[in-house]
Amino acid sequence: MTWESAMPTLIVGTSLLTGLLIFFLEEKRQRLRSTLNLLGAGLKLVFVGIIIVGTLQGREYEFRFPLVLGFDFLLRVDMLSLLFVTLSGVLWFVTTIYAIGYLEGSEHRSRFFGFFSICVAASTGIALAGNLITFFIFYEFLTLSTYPLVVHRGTEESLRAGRTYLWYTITGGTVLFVGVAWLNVLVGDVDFSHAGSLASVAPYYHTELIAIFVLLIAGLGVKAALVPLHGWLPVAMVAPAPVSALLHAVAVVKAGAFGIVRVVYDVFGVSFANSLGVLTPLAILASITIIYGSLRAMTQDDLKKRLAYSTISQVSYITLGVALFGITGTIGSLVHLVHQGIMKITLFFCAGNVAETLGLHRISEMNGIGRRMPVTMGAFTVAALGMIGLPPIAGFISKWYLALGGLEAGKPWVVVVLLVSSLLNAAYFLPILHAAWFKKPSQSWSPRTGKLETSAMLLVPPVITAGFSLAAGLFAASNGSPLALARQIAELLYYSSP
Amino acid sequence: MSQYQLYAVGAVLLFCIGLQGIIVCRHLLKKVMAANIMGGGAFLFLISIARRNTIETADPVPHAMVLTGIVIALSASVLALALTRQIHKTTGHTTLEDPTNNRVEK
Amino acid sequence: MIIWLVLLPFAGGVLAFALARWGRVIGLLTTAGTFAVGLIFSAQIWQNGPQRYLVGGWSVPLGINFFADGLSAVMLLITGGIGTIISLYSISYFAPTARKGEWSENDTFWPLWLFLVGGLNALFLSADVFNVYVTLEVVTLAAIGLAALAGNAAALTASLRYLFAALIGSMAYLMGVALLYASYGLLDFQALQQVVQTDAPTVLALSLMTVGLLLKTALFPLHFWLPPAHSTAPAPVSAALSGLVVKGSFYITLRLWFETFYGQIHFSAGQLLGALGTAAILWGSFQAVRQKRLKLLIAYSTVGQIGYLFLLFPIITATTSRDVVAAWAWSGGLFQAISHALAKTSMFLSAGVLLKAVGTDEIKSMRGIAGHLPLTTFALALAGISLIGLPPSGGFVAKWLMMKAIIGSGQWWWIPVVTLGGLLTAGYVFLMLRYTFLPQEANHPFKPVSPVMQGTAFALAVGAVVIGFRAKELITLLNIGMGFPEVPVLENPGL
Amino acid sequence: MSWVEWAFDGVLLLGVVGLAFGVLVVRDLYHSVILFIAFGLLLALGWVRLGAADIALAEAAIGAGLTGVLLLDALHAMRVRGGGRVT
Amino acid sequence: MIWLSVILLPWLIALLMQERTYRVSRFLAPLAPLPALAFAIFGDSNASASVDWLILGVHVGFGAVGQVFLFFTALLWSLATLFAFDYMRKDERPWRFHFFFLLTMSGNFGLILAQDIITFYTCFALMTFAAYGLVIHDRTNEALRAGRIYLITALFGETLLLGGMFLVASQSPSLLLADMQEAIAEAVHRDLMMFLIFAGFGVKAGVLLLHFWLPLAHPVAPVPASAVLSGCMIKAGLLGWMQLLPLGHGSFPQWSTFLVVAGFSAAFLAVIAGLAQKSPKTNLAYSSISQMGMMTVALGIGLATPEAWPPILVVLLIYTVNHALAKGALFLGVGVAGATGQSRWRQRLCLGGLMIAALAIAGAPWTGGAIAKHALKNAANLAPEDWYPALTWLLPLASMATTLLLTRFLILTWQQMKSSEKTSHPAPALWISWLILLVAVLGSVTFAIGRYAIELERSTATLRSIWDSVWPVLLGVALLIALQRVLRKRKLWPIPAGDIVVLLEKAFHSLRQIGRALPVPGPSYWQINIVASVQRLAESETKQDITNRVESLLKNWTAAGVGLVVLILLLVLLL
Repeated sequence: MTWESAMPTLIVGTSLLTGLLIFFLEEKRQRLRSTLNLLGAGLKLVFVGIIIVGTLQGREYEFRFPLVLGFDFLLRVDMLSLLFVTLSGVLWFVTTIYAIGYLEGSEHRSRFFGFFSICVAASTGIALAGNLITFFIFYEFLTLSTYPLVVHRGTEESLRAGRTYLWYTITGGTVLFVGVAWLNVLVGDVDFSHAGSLASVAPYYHTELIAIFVLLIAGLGVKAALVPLHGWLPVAMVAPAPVSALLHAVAVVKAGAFGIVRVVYDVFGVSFANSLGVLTPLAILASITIIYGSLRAMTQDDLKKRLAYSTISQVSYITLGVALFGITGTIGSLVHLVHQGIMKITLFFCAGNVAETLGLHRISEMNGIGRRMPVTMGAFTVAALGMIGLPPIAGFISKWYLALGGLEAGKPWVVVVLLVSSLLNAAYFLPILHAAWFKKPSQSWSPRTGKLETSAMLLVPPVITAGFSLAAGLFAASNGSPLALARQIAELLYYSSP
Repeated sequence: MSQYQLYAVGAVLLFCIGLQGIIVCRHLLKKVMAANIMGGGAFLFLISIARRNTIETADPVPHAMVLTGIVIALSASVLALALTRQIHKTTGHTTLEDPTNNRVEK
Repeated sequence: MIIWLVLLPFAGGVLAFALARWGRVIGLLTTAGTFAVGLIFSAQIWQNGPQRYLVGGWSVPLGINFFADGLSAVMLLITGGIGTIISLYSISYFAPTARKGEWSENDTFWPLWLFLVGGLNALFLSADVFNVYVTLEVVTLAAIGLAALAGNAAALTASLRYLFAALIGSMAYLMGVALLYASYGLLDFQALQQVVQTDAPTVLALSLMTVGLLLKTALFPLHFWLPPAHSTAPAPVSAALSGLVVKGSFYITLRLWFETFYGQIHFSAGQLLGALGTAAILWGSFQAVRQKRLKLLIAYSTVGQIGYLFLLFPIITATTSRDVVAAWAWSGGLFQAISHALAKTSMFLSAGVLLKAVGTDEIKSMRGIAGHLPLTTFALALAGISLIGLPPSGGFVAKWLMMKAIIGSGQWWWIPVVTLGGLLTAGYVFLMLRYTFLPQEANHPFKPVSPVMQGTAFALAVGAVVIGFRAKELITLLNIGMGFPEVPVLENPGL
Repeated sequence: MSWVEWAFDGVLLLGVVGLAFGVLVVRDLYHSVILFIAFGLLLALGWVRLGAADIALAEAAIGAGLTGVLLLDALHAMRVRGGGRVT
Repeated sequence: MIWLSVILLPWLIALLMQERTYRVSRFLAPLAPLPALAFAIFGDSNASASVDWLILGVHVGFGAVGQVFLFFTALLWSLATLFAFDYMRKDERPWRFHFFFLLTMSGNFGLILAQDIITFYTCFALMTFAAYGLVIHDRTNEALRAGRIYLITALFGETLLLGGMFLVASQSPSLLLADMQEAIAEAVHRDLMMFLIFAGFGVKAGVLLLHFWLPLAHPVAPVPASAVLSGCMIKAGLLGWMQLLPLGHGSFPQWSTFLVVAGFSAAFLAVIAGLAQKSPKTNLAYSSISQMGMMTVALGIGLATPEAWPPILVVLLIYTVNHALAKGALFLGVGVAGATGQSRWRQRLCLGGLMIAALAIAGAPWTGGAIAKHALKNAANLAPEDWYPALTWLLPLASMATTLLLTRFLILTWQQMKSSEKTSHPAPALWISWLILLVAVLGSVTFAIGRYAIELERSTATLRSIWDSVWPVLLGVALLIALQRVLRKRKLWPIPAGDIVVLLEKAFHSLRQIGRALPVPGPSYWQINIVASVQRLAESETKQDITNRVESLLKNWTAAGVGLVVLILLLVLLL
C-alpha cells in the first residue's frame, strides 16, 4: 500500500477510529474525549490539506480493494470529492467544538460523540467514494450512524422521529440499491472517473437506463429531501442542535445532493443524461421542491422546523443546478453545495444557542432576542440574509449562477422559480430578524452568567461559519474560493463527458 | 405384478397411514407409534425394492439402509418417549397443546 | 485428514459423555480442533480442488463415501468457526456441574453438542443421498435433545413438535431415496447426475425428498415447528439451531437441485420454491415485527431469512448452463446462508446475554442496556445490519449478488420481494434497537454477565460484517467444483 | 410363484395394514400398543418373505420388541402418574 | 482602495455604533460621508478602478453621471448626518438610528460608484434593507406598518430587478453596466428586460402604482432619514434607470410614450392625493412622487430617439440635483420647524427658508427648478411628434400643480409651527446644516449653469422664459389660497396616506382569512400518517387480528399435513 493509496483510507479512518475509541471511553472522561474529538477533527483537516496540495501538484490518490467479483471498494480523490471532503472536514471541526459546548453536562456523551464521528467518517467516505457501489456503502453507513444521533435524547418524540427517519432513508436506500445493482448488471462496475461511459450503451437499453436513473434519483432523493420524499426532514429536527446542523449542512441532506451530482455527471454523464431526457423532469421536480419547502417554512413557528423546511427548499437548488445541463448551472449547483452548508450550519448553531441558553424554540417567543444575544443573532442575520440571496453573502453567488445557468440552458422558468423562492425565503426569514432586532422583548431574559452571552464554545462556531458565509461571497472571485473550485470542477466535468 | 411390487404398494399404504396418524392423532404415544408405522412403511419399501431385479439374491444395499434406519428409528422413538414422559410429568398433558403459550426457559 | 472432521467430534462427544466433569474442556478443545482441521482441509480444497475419500476402503455403493468440494468446505468452516465460538460461549452460559451424581444441563449439553457438530460435518462430507439421511438424523436428534435441555413444559412440547415434524421430513426423504434407488441403483449425488431422467418415479422421488427437506428447513408454510423450538431452547442451542442446523437440510436441497438434477428441473418448480421463499420472507419478517419477546423475534426472523435462501432456486433453475447469472445467484444465496448463520448466531447469543442480565427476554427489558452492555448492543446492531443487508456486511454482499442475479435473469418480480423483505427486517431490527436508547427503568437492576459471553456474541456479529470485506475468497471457494464460471466477470450486455 | 404364496403375501400385507390402522384407531392405548407390537412382528414376517431374514430379526427385536416395551413402560408410567386411564 | 473607503468608512463607523461606544462614536458619524464628498468634488471624472477578487469582480468609477450624483448625494448625506447629530439627541436609542443611517449611506454611495451590476445590486440591496431600520425607528404602530409595507414593496422590487439582471447578464458580454445597456438594446427579450428594470427601480423611484410605500415610509422616519430617503435614495431608482435602460442606444417610441404617460399621471395624481394630506411630511412625500413623475417624463423623452438622450441627460441632472437638495431642505426644514419654539424670528426664518426650497422645486425664476424646466421644455421637441403640443401645456400645468402642493405644505407647516407649544432648545447643528443646505440649493443654479453653460445660455436669459416660469407658480399659489378659503378647515377630499395601499391591505387580509378557513393539511401530514399507520399495524396489540389467527392455523398439525401433501403434489406436477 503506497502513501498515495493510504491517504483516502486515512481520511475516512481518522473519524472512524476516533468514533470507535470514544465509544469505549467512560462517561466521565470528559477532557480526554474532547481532546480526542478535536484531535481527530484536526488530524483530518491536516490530511485533507495534504491531499489538496497533492492533488494540485497532480498526484493521484486512489485506494482500491476488490470486495466481491464484479465490484471494488474504491476510494479516490478527484476535484469533486475534494470540494465535499473539505466542506465536511472544516464543518466537522467547527461542529465538534460546538457539540462539546452544547452537550456539556448531558448524558450519554460517549455514545453521542462516537456516532458523531462515525457519521462524519461516513460522509467523508461518500465524498471519496470512487464508484457507485462504494458510494452506496457509505450512504447506508450514514443512515445507520445518524439514526442514533436523531434519537439521542431518548424521548418518545425523538424515537418517533427516528423511526420516521429510518423508514424513509432505508426505503430510499433499498430503492437506490436496486438501481445500483441494475446498473451493475447492465454495464458492470464503472468508476466515477470514467464518466459518460454509459453513452456507449446500445440504444436498445436506453429505456432500462431511464428506469435506472429514476431509481437512483428516487433513492438519493430521500436524503436530498426532494418532494414528496422529504417527510423525514422536518420531523428529524428534534435531534440535538449540532446533529441538526450536521444533518442539514454536511451529512445527510448533502449526501443525497452530492449523490445526485455524481449520478448525473459521473455515472451517466450530463450530455447523455440530457439526451435521455431525464434532466428536465428532474429540474421540474427540484423546482417544485424549492417552492414547496419555502411555502411550508412560512407557516412554522418552531424555529428549527422552519429551518428544516428551508433546507428542503435550499438543497434542491443543488439538484436544480445539476439538472440544468449547462456549465453555469453546474457551477451554481456545486458552489451552492458549499454555500448552503456553511449558511445552514450557522442558522442551526444559532437556533441551538437560543434554545440552549434561553430555552426558546418558538419564533413567537423570540421578540427582541437580539438585545440579549447580539452575536448569535448577528451570525444568524448574516446567514439568513445569505439564504435570501442578498449580496455579497454566499447565497447570492449560488443564485446568480443558477439563474444564469437556467437562462443558458434555455429554461427561463428557472429564473422565475428562483425569484419566487427568494421572495418566499425573505418572507420566512425576515420576520425572524424583525422580531429579534426590532420588537420589544415580551419577557425578561435570564441574565448572562459570564462575560459572553453564552458559553464560548457555543458562540465561536456560528461566528466562524457566518464569517465563512460572508467571505465565500465577498471573495468569490478570488482564487481558492468555493466558486473558483466549483468552476474548475464544472469545466472538468464537462470536459470529461463530451 | 410381481411380489416386490405388491409389497411396495403395501409399504406405501403403511407410509400414508403413518403420516395420517402423526398428523391426526392427538395422543403423544399414538403419534410415536404412527411415526414408527410410517418408518415401517419406508423400510418395507426399501426391502421390497431390494428384490426388484427378481434374480435369486436380494440387493444388499437396501438391507444395509434399513438396518441403519431401524436403529435411527429406535433412537427417535426413545427420544420421543422420553420427551413424552417428561411432558406428562411436568404438565400432565399427553398432547401437544398450547402452541402459542410459550414461556421462556428460566 | 477428512475423516478427522467426523471422528474428532464424535469421539469428543463420547468422551464428554463419559467424563461429564470435563465436558466443557473436551467440548471446547474438540470444536476448536475440528475447526483447525477444517481450515487445513479447506486450504487443500482451495489448492487441489474437490476431494473424494472412501471410508475403510470399501467401494461404492456399500462403503461410506466422502466427497468434499468448495461448498462443503465453506459449510465445514462455518460449522467449525461458529461451533467453536458457541462452545466458548456455552462454557460461561451453563453453570458447571454442582455436585457429583446430580444432573445438570451442562452434562447433557456437551455430548449432544459435539454429536451435533460431528453430524453436521458428516452431513457436509457425505457423497450420497442415504448417508446424508443418516447424518441428518443424527443432527436432528442431537438438536432436539439440545432443544429440550431447558426442561420446562414449553421447551419439551416444542422439542417434541420439532421431533415429529423432523420425522415426517426424514421419512418422506427416505421414501424418495428408496424410489431413486429403485430406478437407478445408485445413491451417489454425482453418479446419479449422469443417469437421472425426469420420469414419473424420479419426479415423485425428488418431490418427496424436497418437501421432506423443506419441512426440516422450515420453509413457509412448513415453519410451524421452528419458532417455538428455537425460542425456548437455551441461548447457545437456539444459536446453533438457527445458525447451523437449518442449513444442513438446505445444503442437501442444494446438492439435489443443482448438482444431481441440474438442468432437468422445470422452470415452474423453481418458481414455486421462489414463491414459497417470498411468502416466508414476508410472513416471517412480519411476524417478527409483531413479537414482544426477543428470542421469538429472532426465531421468526430466521423463518424470514430462510426465505431468501430459496430465491436462488427460481433463478438457477431458469438457467440451462452454469452461466454468470447462475453464478451470481449461487454465490448470493450461499453468502446469505453464511452471513445469516453468523448474524443469527450472534443475535441469539446476545439474547442469552440479555436474559442473564435482566432475567427476561422481553424486548421492553432492553431499555438502557446500551449503557450496561455496550458490546451486546453493538452485537445486536451489527448483526441486525447484516440481516437487513446494509453495507458493508455479509448480508449486503448476499443481497447484492442476489439482486444482480434477479435482474440479470430478467425475473424482475423478485425485486420487490428482496426490497420489501429488507424493509421489514429493518423494521424489526430497529424496533428492537430503539429500546436500547430509552432510559433504563429504575427498578430493574442488571446482573453482571460474563465478558466472554458478550465478547463471543460481538465477535460473531463482527464476523457477519467482516465477511462482507473478504467476500471474494469465500465466493471463489464456494465455486470450486460447482462448475460455475471461475471469476464471473460479466460480458456486460449493455456495453 | 405359486398362488399360495401370492395369497399368503396378500393376507400378510392386509394384516399389516389392518394392524397399522388398528393401532391408530383403537381407543384404548394399551390395546393400541399391543396391536403395535403385533404389527412389528407381522412386518418382520413380511421381510422374511422378501428374503431379508437377518433384517427381519433385527426388526422383530428392535422395532417390535424394544420399542413395544418402551411404549408399555411409558404408558405405565403415565398411568401411574396420571392416576388412571390415559387415552 | 480609495474608492472602497467611500463605502467602507460609513460601515466601520456604523460598527462602532453600540450603546457602550456611542458617547465617542457619535462624534465620528459626521465624518463618514466626508470622503465621498471630497471625492465628488476633487475626483477625476474619468477615474475608475476594479478589484477582481472581490465578489464577482468589483468595478467602480464615476461613469457619465456618477460624479454629479455622488456630489449631491454626499452633500445631502453630510448635512443630514450633521443635522442628526443634534436632532437625535433626545432619542432613546440614537446609536441604533445612526447604525442604520450609516449603512444606508454606505449603500447609497456604493451604488453610485458601482460600474458593474453585482456591485450596484449589492449596494442597492444594502441601502434598501438598511433603510428599513430607519423607517421603523420610532416603533410606533404607523412606523411598523410603514416598515412592513416598505419591506414588502422593496422586496418585490428587488426581485423584479434581480430577474431583469439575470436576463440581461445572460445576454451581456460582461457584467459592466455600460456593456449591459448595449446588450439590452440588442436583446431579443428587450421589452421584458426593460419592463423588469423599469418596475424594479420603479419601486424605489415611486412610479405610479408602485409608489404607495412612499407616503407611508417617508413621514414616519426621523427627519434626517426622511430627507435622505426623499432626497437621495429615491434618486437611486432614477440612477438605475439611467444606467441600465438603453438610453441613447436606439429609439423606443412605445416605451417613450409609456414613460411619458406614466410620468404625467404620477405628477398630477400625486398632487391630488397630496393635497388631501394633513401631515406636512406626507405632503412632501407626495410631492416627491410628483417630481419623480416629471423626471420619468424626461426619461421617456430620452428613450424616444438616440439623439434625444444627451440633452435629456443634462435636464435630468439639473432636475435631480435641484430636487434632491431642495427636497432635503424641505424635510430638514420640518425638523427645524419643530425646534423653533415660540421665537417669532426663528419661525419666520424657518418659513423663509422653506419658501426658498419650495420655490426651487416649483421652478420659480433663478432657481435650479426653473432651469431644469426650461431645459425640459426645450428638449420636448425631441419627443415623438404627437407629443410636442401636449408637452408645451402639460409642463407648466405640472409646475402649477407642484406649487399648489408645496403651498399647502407651507401652510400646514406654518400652522404646526404656530400651534406648537414647545420651547426651543439649543440645536446649533440643526440650524447650521439646514442653512448650508439652503445655500446649496441656491448655489446649485450656479453650479448647473457653470457646468452646462453652453446648452442653457440661450434658453434661460430671455424675459419670456422668466415669465414662463413665474406664471405657473403664481397661479398655483393663488389657486390654493382660493381653495383654502373656500373650504376652510375641511379636508379637501378623503384620500388616506398611501392611497391604494389601503385597498391592497384589505385584499391581503381577506385572502388570509380565506386561507386560514381552508383546513388543508400539507402532503407531509399524509406521509407521516402513512408511516405511522404502517407502524401501528406492525405493533398492534390485538390478539384477535387476522395475522395471529393465520399463524395459529399454520401451527395446526392438520393444516401442516395438508400443506405438506399439497406441496408434494404441486412439486410433482411442476417438476
